[in-house]
Amino acid sequence: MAEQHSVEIRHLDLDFGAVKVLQDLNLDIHEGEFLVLLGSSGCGKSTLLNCIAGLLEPTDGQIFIKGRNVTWAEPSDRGIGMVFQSYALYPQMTVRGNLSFGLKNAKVPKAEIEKRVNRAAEILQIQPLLDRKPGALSGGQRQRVAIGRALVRDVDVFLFDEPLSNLDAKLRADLRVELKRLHQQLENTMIYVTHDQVEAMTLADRIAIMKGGQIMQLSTPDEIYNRPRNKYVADFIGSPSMNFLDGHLENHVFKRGDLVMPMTGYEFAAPKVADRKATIGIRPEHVITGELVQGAPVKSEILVDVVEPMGSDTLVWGNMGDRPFRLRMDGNARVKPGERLPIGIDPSRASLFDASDETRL
Amino acid sequence: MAEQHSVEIRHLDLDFGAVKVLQDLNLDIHEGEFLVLLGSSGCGKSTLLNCIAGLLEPTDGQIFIKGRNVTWAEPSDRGIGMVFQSYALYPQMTVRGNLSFGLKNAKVPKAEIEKRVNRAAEILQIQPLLDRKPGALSGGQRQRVAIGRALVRDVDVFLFDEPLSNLDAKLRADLRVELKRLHQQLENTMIYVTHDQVEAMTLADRIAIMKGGQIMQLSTPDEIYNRPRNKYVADFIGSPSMNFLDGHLENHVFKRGDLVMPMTGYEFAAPKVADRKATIGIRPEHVITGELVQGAPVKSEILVDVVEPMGSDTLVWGNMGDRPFRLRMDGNARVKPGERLPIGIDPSRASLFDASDETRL
Amino acid sequence: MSDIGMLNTVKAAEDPVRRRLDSGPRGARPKRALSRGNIILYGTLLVVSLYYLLPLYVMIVTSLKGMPEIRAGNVFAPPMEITFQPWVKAWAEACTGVNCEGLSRGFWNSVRILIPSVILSITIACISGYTLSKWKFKGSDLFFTILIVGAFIPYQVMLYPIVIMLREVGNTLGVQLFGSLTGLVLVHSVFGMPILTLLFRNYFASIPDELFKAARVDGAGFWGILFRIMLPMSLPILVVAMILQVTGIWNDFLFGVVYTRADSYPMTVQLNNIVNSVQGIKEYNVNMAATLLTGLVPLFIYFVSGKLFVRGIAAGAVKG
Amino acid sequence: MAIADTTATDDRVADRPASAKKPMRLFRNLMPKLALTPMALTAVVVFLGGTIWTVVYSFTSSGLLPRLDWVGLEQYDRLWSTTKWIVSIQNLALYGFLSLIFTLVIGFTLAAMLDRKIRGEAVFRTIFLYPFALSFIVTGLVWQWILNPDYGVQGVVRSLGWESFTFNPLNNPDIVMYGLLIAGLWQGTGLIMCIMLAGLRGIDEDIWKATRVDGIGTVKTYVQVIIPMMRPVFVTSVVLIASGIIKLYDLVVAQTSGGPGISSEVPAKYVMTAMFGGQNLGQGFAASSMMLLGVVIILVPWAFLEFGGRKKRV
Amino acid sequence: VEMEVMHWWTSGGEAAAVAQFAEALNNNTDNTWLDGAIAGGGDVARPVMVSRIIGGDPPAAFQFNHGRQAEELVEAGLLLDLTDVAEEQNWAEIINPPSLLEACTYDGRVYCAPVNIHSWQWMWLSNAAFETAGVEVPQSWTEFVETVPALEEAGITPLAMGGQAWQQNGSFGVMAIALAGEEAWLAVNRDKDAEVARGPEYARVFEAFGAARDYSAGLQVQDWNQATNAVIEDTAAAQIMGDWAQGEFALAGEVAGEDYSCLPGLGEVAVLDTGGDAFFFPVTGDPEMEAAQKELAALLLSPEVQVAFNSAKGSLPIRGDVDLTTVNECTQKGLDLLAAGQTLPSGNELLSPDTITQLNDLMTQFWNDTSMTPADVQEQYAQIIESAS
Ligand SMILES: Nc1ncnc2c1ncn2[C@@H]1O[C@H](COP(=O)(O)OP(=O)(O)OP(=O)(O)O)[C@@H](O)[C@H]1O
Ligand SMILES: Nc1ncnc2c1ncn2[C@@H]1O[C@H](COP(=O)(O)OP(=O)(O)OP(=O)(O)O)[C@@H](O)[C@H]1O
Ligand SMILES: [Mg+2]
Ligand SMILES: [Mg+2]
Repeated sequence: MAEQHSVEIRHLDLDFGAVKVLQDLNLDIHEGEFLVLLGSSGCGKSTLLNCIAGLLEPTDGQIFIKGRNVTWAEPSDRGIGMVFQSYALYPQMTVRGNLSFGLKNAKVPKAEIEKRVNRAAEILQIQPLLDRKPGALSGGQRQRVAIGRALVRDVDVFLFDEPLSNLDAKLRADLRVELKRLHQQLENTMIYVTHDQVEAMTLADRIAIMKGGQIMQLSTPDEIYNRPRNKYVADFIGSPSMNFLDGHLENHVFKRGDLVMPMTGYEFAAPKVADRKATIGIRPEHVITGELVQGAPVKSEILVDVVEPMGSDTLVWGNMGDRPFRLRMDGNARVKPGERLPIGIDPSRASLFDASDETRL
Repeated sequence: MAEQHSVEIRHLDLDFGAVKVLQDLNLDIHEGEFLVLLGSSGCGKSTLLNCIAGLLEPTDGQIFIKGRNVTWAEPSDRGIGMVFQSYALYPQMTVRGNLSFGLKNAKVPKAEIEKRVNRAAEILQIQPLLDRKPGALSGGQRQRVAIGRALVRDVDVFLFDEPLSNLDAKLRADLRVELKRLHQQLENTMIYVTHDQVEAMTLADRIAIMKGGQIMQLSTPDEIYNRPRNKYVADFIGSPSMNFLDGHLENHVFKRGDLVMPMTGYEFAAPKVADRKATIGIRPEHVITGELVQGAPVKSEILVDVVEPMGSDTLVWGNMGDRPFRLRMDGNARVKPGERLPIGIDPSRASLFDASDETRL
Repeated sequence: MSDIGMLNTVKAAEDPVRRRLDSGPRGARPKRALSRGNIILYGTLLVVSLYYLLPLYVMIVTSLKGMPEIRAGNVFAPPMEITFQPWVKAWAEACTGVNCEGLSRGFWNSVRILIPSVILSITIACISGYTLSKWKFKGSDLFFTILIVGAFIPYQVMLYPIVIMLREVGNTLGVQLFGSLTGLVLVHSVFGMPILTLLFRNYFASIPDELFKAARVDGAGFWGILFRIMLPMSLPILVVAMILQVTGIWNDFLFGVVYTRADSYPMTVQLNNIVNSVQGIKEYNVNMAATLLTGLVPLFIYFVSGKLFVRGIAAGAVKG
Repeated sequence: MAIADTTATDDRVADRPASAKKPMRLFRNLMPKLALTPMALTAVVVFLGGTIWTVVYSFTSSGLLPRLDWVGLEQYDRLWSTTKWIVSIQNLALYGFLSLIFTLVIGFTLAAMLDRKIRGEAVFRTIFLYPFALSFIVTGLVWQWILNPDYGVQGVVRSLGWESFTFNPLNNPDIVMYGLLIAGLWQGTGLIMCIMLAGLRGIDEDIWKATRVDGIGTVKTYVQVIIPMMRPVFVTSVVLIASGIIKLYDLVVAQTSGGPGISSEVPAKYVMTAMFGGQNLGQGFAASSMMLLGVVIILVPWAFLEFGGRKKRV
Repeated sequence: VEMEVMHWWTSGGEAAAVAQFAEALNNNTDNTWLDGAIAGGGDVARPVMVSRIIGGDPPAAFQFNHGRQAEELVEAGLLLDLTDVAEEQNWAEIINPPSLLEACTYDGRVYCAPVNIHSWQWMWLSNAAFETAGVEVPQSWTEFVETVPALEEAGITPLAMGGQAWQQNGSFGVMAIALAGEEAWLAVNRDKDAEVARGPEYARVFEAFGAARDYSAGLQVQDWNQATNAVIEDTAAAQIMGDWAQGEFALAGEVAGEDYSCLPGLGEVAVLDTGGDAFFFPVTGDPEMEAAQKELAALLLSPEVQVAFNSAKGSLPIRGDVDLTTVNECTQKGLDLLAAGQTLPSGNELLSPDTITQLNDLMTQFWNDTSMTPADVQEQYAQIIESAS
């Protein structure tokens, strides 16, 4: 284990009374990594983050930051900074006050405080705002101040709890990029909680998908998108979500009624997979349409139900037989509800899951 | 003009004290149309909707619904139904109670109420929920009940005020489609307020872009996306937003430093446009990359700053000279920050604006 | 064990030594029940509680003592010989003037005053608060401002003007307002109005406007929205209003004595008569028993509805 | 403008005849106006009318009955040259100041303690709140007795052997106001505690977390972060406390009757004594008017800020 | 008819006395007595009564003190004219002293029915207390002052005084008559002569009053009867208090002459002031009620009722022609003075309530503020007299 781990979590359990929120959770986060905790509401993301921050006490297990066991350490002694969904800025203090409050409390010398606040303000480009109060800031500016509050404290690990979910779409996109840029600049470890998969995909070095207090998959965005470990992850990632078709895997050929799909080019998890009931998953954006259908390995057609033109591309909601089927087409595509649309599928970009335990085959 | 107008708004003014929120606003909405009011926060969308509903009294002007002057009519007499952002379900009543409240108020006979509630429940597939209270419903179910409340009243016009903005991304996408399907089924007039452009683009027959209490453009989504009437609209629609480059239009050729762009194929608003300072706008998704750059009418390159892989596609944030420049690439594109990326531009898909009054040329 | 934390997670169940942990702190930090912070916290609370409970204790203890014992000992000593005589006397025997019926005479009067007063004052305040929050019109806030300033006027100052108003209004309408229960109920409603209206107004303001708008679209009118939508959601604030009014009206002496006749004096007048009638040495035990008896109704309501009270306050008072 | 025109509509911008007429302003939304009548009447007739009536009669020499024989400022002259009035004002100022401060401090401290997720919160809350259910008459009586030098605290401490112990506020003109304060606080802090508790419950949990991450101690967090955030709660509390202070009367009557001497007189009692003891309504009204003036000076700017500022119409 | 009668007689002896009225009314007429007692004295009860009258819902009868308190009500025509009853019953003859009827008469018409005489001019002494101190029971204020050191020696509070203002002002009035003399007192109280108030006679009174303040330092009670109780229990030696105090001694089973002694006029100037209570009858406009009111007025002055009432209350009857059934030593002293015409009008009759309130305040202030010298208070006193109407 040559590589330094920034945060290590060992066998973490956390109960709220009878409710087990985290269950034997293990997680290693690399130095300088941007890790996103992604999961649906209530899956325990915030709880985990609060445990790392020391704001919640685990029922069992240990937490290490930079190799130091901080399980019992105070939040302020852990070398972490946290940015909250509501930002939790101190409303009656100026931005400068917000930034320096923690430092003053730690009895850092005046000059040093000054220096650090200015540096943080410079990095975040909020120098002109230093004497305003949070009430007079826009959402994005507040968010920067909240980050600044962690920044001045020179922490090893940044923790973010859905810092963008209160903002409107446009601002969210801008701030996402800013965060990413900040990470490139600071090279700190960042742990970021969200339930927005676009954020997860764009920001993360690695994504941890959580469900029911456990981690379902911990991989790069690419891997998670292209090779989801199980049907839950596959369904969770991607918008509109993956199309699933139930069928049979026989001799590495997926069959469902008329649809026969030899899985050539598909990377099976094990070299030889036995025959069984299986589910195939096809991402809407991987469906082949238009002229390219001719050359597609597998062909089928769907009955169009709803068409959503989105400018840059068009979403088509239809049915393949009795199953709903979504696909994403070019923004210029002209499709009408009620139309029969020929499509093509490339098995090498599909995902195959066991029908019973739903793991990837 | 033979077509019947469902809602007509004439010279509508509305002031809150000194603040003029709506100014001489005119709007005709066709029978059965799905009209989306789109605009940034505070531009007066909700105010306009509330005026149509009769929940706010205009300072001046008139409102017609189905040809009847309803400017001073009670909300319940206007033949409108409204769905609110927070759904505003009556928390102490069951779903059935919520649905029948309006009918009871209108003294509709018991049997008739029963019939209509059941029909609405069927359309919206909420029969099993009829005896629950709103507190025991999920976000999506609540939304359906809220729609049902308008549905039972057999109204001519449905008004929606950001009905999806409280939901998470996944649910939002699903309900959007459901709404669209509902509109296809009911063929009522629907007026829908949002500040989410994806919703606007996917749902609308026509979009009205508002700014500062006035309507900037009222057109089909396609038109708005491809031929924005001015720079505000162009900037507002599309995510990430359009790239703008300032330069000179000389003899139908746009020039900016090294970049020389003959506007062949571009549909000018007037046959002959005089030389002037102009701004060209290029949508990130219309930038040509990869092998296709070779064949592009105009070529350039950008310095990549941040890369956001989003699964289905990849956003690249970079700089063209001193101007930030965004582009959207395929999900498989592999680009690294710091790289110089050759790009191509197709003038026929660009938009050209006057630099001073920002209208489309 | 190279890079993968994920392996840990997924395979944890199969790991034979899965509970192998590094030494060092683990799990929840051990807590001592008697930490310094806790001692200070609970210690202070207990001491402060003593201060709050002391008077109640004194009242109860004293009311159970005989007069000789009271004269001999201090107020805090527990009774050596418990007697309920003071309670009996306070309730049924204590004299004022020629009447020797104790508090019992006033109890039902108080109830008869209390119930209509509480109902009327809450009704008016509720309707006003509702109007002020959801049906504002030009000038409505001005009335409200005047009303709030009115909350600061000492009641005594308004005594005469109100007497005159009741007389004049009564004469105009041809009914007896002054000196009748109706008049008293009106007076209680008037003086309860500022605070109650404020509470209701703030509470209704915290109910989303959208709900109100939805009901209007559904064709509910002014009253329909109030009764069918708003009121069913108003339990906490109704409780607060009721508690405040019950306390205020039940404890009221001034209005009760001025605006009623001798045969309908409320209990507090009797209490005043018992407490302020001086016969030789003060009969403290009877006074205390009378005091406790009088306080019983509001105290009971407090003990029963404490939790709702905090909730209602949170909804009505805090959101300004 | 140009844009709005073209976008909106085409040809028939020529207005249609307005078939529905704009209803008259007064009769629009008639029901709310009717519903507010009782309150408006109360405000205008009773409070405003009563106030004006009082002020008018303060310029007369009304005795036992209100009479309109004008004497100009005579009543005010006399008022301000009366020691008792001056003492009353001073007492009210002292009591008001201390009561405001202590009620806020104690109320907040108790609320903060109850907010620390303690056991038995409901029990403590009830204990702190119950005195509010009792009338001032009762409060005054009980505390008069507990503070009685012979039977009460002083007597008990002395009987325990500390013979020189002296705690006899109700008979010592210098500290009698503190004796009243003890009882007043006992009665009134519970409600404020409740309000503060409700306010604390409304503070964003994340703020607490943020201060913990910043390493700020509990007390410091309360003082520097939480309290400034609770401004509206404090405003409500101050209004409630202040309205109680100005009306301070029953407690004084029950506990000290203004004594010893005139050392615990308060303005409301001055008013009552002048009106009904001295049968000099004019004097009483003059004193009331001064009290009202004080209230108005403090209150009106606040009221306008609080309620007049953000106007909204339906 | 049911007659609501309002009064503030709620203590033991008072209530028993009122019961005599009630009984008489219920037994002798067709009317019934509805008792409207309000404890707490005139200050609590008066606003209620006045409000009731102003508000148009007056009681059938109400109690006020003799004197000028009801003047304005009469002027406003709110009170029933009793002149025909007075003439019929020949009140002018029977009421003694005549000043009482004068106090009820405005512009020659009679508006109230006096029911009793109360005099402030008494000092009550505990025989046992002086015995304990080893001194003779004093016979005058001067002698009393001499016994003070011995009393203090014995741990007895020489003078009991309640904390309420009216008690202090009342005691001052008593001392003023006794120590400054009738003439000076009348000059000040009747003629409002501020020069006399500033003069040497009064200076002596203030000196004595200041001394009295010191004598009473050992006892801290509020109510007058608590002070009386201290005398009854022999922890205090003396109290200056009106004759109503005697009711407390009686209630405690003490016997005049044996257990306690009394000094009218402080033993210096043997004179009684003749305050007391009177009943007023508001105009109701209801003839039936008016008849009943007049019936009650006549009844209140009838000899039997006078005897029964005053025996119970410990006050003196307002008619000279009745004998109280059992009369103790002190009451007899009073009756003698009355018969001898040694009377003065009471302060209530001479001074307006407004002035009395001011004096109450001044005296209580002086009494409780030891830094105030007799000279200070004398000057302020003179100023109040100067501005009195
Ligand atoms: N203080 C608490 N007491 C009891 N249960 C709690 C508490 N806090 C959280 N929970 C429960 O723990 C679970 C996980 O909560 P958590 O806040 O970690 O979810 P989350 O993943 O952050 O969800 P979201 O995306 O909505 O923020 C939820 O089911 C929640 O109900
Ligand atoms: N009651 C009111 N009094 C004064 N100004 C108001 C009131 N309601 C709205 N406004 C102002 O009117 C403008 C338009 O408000 P409106 O609610 O219509 O915006 P919106 O477009 O719906 O915004 P959002 O997307 O945030 O809902 C805003 O500037 C707002 O501040
Ligand atoms: Mg969370
Ligand atoms: Mg809006």
